[in-house]
Amino acid sequence: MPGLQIQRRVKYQEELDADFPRRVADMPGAADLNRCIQCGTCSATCPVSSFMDLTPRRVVAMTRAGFKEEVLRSNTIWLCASCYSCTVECPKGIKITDVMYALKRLAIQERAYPRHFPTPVLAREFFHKVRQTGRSNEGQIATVMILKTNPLKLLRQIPLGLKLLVKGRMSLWTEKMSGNKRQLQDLLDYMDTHKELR
Amino acid sequence: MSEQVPVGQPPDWEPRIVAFFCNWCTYTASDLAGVSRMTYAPNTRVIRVMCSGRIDPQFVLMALRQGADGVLIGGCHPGDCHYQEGNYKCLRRFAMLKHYLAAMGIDDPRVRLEWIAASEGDKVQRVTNDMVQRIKQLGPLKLEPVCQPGCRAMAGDQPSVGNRAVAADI
Amino acid sequence: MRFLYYPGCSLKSSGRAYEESLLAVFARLQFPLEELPEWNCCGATAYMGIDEKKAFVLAARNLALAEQHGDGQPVHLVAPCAACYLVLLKTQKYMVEYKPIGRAISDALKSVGLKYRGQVKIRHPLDVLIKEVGLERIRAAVSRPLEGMKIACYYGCQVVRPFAEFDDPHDPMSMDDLLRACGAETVDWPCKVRCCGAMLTGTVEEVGQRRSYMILHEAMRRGVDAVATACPLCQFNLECFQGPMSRRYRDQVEMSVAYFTQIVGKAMGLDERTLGMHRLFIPLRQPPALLGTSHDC
Amino acid sequence: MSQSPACPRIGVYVCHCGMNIAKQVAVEAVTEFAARLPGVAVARHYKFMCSDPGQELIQQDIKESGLERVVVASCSPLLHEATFRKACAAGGLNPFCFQMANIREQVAWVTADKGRATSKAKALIAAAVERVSRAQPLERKRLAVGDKVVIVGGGIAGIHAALTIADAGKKVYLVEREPTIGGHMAKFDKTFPTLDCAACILTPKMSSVKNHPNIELMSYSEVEKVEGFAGNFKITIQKKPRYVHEELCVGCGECVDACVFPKAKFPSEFDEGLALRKPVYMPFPQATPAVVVIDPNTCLQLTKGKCKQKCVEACQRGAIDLKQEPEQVEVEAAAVIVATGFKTFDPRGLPQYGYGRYGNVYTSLEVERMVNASGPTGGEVVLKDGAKPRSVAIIHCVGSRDKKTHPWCSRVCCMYSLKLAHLVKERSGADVFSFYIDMRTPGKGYEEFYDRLLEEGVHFIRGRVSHITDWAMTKAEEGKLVVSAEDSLIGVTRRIPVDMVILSVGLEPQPDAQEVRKKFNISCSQEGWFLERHPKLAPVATFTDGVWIAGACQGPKDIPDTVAQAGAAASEALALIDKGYVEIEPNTAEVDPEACSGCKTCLGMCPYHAIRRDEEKGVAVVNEALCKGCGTCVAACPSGAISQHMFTDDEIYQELEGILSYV
Repeated sequence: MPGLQIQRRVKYQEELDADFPRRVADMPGAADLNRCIQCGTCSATCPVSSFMDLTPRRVVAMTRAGFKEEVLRSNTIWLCASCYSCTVECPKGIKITDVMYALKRLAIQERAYPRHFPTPVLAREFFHKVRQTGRSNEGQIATVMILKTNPLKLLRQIPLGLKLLVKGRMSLWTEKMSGNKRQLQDLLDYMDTHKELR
Repeated sequence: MSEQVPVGQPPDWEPRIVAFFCNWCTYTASDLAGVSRMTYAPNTRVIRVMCSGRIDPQFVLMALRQGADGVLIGGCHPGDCHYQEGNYKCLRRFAMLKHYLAAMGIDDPRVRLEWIAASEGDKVQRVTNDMVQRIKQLGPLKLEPVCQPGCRAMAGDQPSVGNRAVAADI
Repeated sequence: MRFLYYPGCSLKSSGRAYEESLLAVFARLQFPLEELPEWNCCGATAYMGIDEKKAFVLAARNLALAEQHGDGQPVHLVAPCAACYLVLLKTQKYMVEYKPIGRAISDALKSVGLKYRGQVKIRHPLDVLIKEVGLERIRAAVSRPLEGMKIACYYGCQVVRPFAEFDDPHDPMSMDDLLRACGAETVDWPCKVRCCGAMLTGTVEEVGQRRSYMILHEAMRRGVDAVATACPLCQFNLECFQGPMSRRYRDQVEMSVAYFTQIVGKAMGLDERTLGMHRLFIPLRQPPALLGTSHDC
Repeated sequence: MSQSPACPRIGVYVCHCGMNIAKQVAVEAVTEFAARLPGVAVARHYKFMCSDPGQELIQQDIKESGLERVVVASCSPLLHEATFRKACAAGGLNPFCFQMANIREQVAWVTADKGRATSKAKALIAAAVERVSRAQPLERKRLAVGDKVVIVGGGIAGIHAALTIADAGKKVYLVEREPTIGGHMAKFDKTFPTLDCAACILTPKMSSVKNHPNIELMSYSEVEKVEGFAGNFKITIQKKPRYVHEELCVGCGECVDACVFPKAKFPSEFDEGLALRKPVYMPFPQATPAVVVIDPNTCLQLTKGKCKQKCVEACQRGAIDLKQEPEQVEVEAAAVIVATGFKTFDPRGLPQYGYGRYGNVYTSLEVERMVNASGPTGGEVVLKDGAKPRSVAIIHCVGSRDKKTHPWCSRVCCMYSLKLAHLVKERSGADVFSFYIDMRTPGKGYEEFYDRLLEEGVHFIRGRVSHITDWAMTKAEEGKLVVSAEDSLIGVTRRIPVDMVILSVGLEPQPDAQEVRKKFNISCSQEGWFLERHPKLAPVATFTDGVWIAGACQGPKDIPDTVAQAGAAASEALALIDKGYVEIEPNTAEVDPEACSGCKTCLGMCPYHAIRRDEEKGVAVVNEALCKGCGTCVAACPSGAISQHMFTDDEIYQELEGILSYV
């Protein structure tokens, strides 16, 4: 008979990051984190919680307790589709969607996201495009994103892309913002050079 | 928002605010703030009256004359007066007083009327902090003060000018 | 009152039919929408993940530009895309609610000579149609009532929650009221505000597609002719993956998914091309009673 | 110490209040400061001034050091002013030669910085010292009180209070706005945790009320106006027309049978709309008084003015009078007990739970009627189609613990949900799933009841339900109501298909609580519950003397707590009556006839008509018995002729000077 699979599940207090909950709570919208009563409404209303390794309720509990590693490496924060159901339903008024955003940003800062995971790449591509043209181009961004994360998948998407092209729903060139593009770039540059604003 | 100290103001200056609170609503509310341990700026000093209707505009003038940098009046919400309508009387006098203060060049935020119900401990906290903040931005009220901290004679101190006579002139 | 129109990037590409039909319907109602000149991308959801303040600043630039058109009066900015609508509202709200954000945005705007005072009212077209135009005027403009047409109104996530105030976040009715005014029957179904999978369709395909599939499945079960949407991403997710979905879930999925503005336009007798009907992958299914009349307009 | 002979000798006592004050305020430094204030002869600090030794300290100093004025710096005067006034009096000093400085609630407890707390305490003490030097000895007036009590609300609280007072030999007017007394309790089948039959314990009390010689039951009536003050209230009560002469009706029901509506067709209020009634009806079989009532909104004669009036014909005693008009009655009362109860939360405010959309989603109160043997289904738990449910979900905290509805815990829902779980299981044999956030069973025998339910096999799921839907994902879910919640102890979202959902709705204030509180001049908490004078020490008293509150109008509570409060309120009212008098604070206004110009400005100021003009002398005169001591006339008098005892201009100016001159 094969041996039992056993795993040590104790968590020592010194393994936790006491500063983590404060860092999260300092971000906009995440301040009410500590009011959570663990009722689970967020998880129950979440359309994708069934795919999450940690339900949103557990993410809140673990964030509050300082389980930084586990939280930042969970797939939960990347599966959040920003549907805002949890935020609307939370009986304590916790803006859980904003908490998820805060955790996403921390995960990117700490490079704690899964390799080849498309969302951070998507966001970066999006940012470059907007800086260049003032607008985004879904088709191009999606193409680059797939190329960078899962090139094989691109082949499967070709029929869809062609169909969109034919229907005039995707263009190979990006419509550029008219007029003062410089102003927009200055604005974004200002945000980059004034890190204290972030 | 500038948080700089206005020119000519001592850096550690703290405004002194006299608060006239009615016994039934606002005084009770400030007790509630205490019971609920809601900390707030300690710049207000409360004088309890039975009803905001008792507050004679002269009390306010006298407080300013005596060295207060601001005066806060607290009464029951309209319709909630323990004495039916004392707060309405207060409101009428307050409106008149405001004109007078404006004519005297006293900045508007220095004298404030707030309706605070017995259950609104948090409002005492909010209003007090806000008022202290605003008056700090205005700086000290530069009426020639009759009373300043320590101006009154205490046993063992040098006797000071009899300010009571001056106060009575107003 | 001035009503400016903020298309957002999607309405210029995948959601082109939304723009075409929206402008046509508003023109027919003699309620012209002027496009906000020099607008830029709103910052959208994906951006918030990397740098929220930058996303806010992008949105705030649009608000500041719109405000300039008001000459001191409040300006209405109509944002049809759900994501744009949400980001603009969120920016407006958080600028006030979170002082550090408000300050950062103001400082950044100031650096390029802009200023935002909070004088823009951000509106969704559904809100404008119900509250400003009014159902009476809409009813009067209907020349070909959609009798016999059964529609499931799909509001999606970000139109009615969490910031919007024009409709109920759990059981919105504005689109239902609108389409009923056009003579259609709308069904009470439980998916009105359940998520379509949003960005996940592109990132974690199996999760995203399952969401869309479940919604379409329920729509088919309720026996509707079409699903009406108010968001370019919802429309894309629900319409463009029906083939892969059918294969993945071994269930033949076929359902018309059109913008509510296309359906309203139909009732007003506007022609197919004006409404961007040719851009749909699956033609708008119509009951036989209506088919006969669609040629002569 | 140089002291003018006019300046009275003052004693100052600074209280530590254990650590409550001493932790934040440097009491020694404050005492030292106080000792040097003008007129201060003695300054001490002590651990607990309100304790017996603390009070004795004051008494001793009055006697030994000849103190003429006393200042105690401690907590709020609203808490202990009476205590220290008594101590002064016991020491032989007039109790009004006393002043309190509030350095606990308004200093120690609200100031973060110790140094600044100490300074503020000094300023407040200086103010009290300056003010007390001008205090005048005063006498309290006594007024005789009556011996009747008005009780508003005929639920279990009002009923219990009424019987307690009536048994003590005092007259009670019990005012109830519904056609019958009994309140919410009358609707219940069983009570938790003992599963006593509610009717068995309540109906005898209801009939005692009806038959008690000292109780005048005024059902279908509402209080219109309250005048007067503790001991001497004058209360106007409006009797609504029930179109039936109460004294003639014997409740035989002939009129109900005779009504032109052949069948009952209007939702019965008592049965929460689950049963129907006619326009003329008896609310329920044990209704007290056992008298029918005619609903003016559905009676043909009363709405359309056209009906054969078969009911009038049918009544052999001629009790029906469709022309009855509202009637006003004025009664006198020494005390008032307000026991107006609560309302249950309307779950239409939470559309995600589908109440009103899905037929088999019920409120807990509806199910209370359903499980009641005399209820619309004879005690059977059935679905809309008449079938028995095979699975039932009970959802706790509907309209409770939720920022968007009511933030408070409604306190009774966990227990009544357990009770309903038991009854539903017993009556229908259904599987019961109970969704809770936290199971709150703090009460005698309550946790044991929870134990019992666990044993009975109810499925308890710790998780708040997010929504109820008919969106089926599996075959088993087809045609069912699907309840979604995260089973938070397992960490998995569960979807449970059930036939019936019971929403355990929370308790909220009555919709007209604001109007009612204004009538009785009492306060409300922010949520709308009536505010007690002190949450711990005066839980049934209000800020208006002579008015007490009892039961759920003060906040959610169960039957045992409600009855306990009703008993407390009754005994406090009895204490006032037995004492025989009330003492009036001597803070009344007085006109100086020399200074009064007779301008009559003050007359319009007084809401109590306590000032009249003596036409002969041409001056205003204050009637002390009517004056309530607000001081509005004082502030208005253009010639400064009116003063208010305890709050003279002199005293206030003095306090102002003290508050600003030292610190």
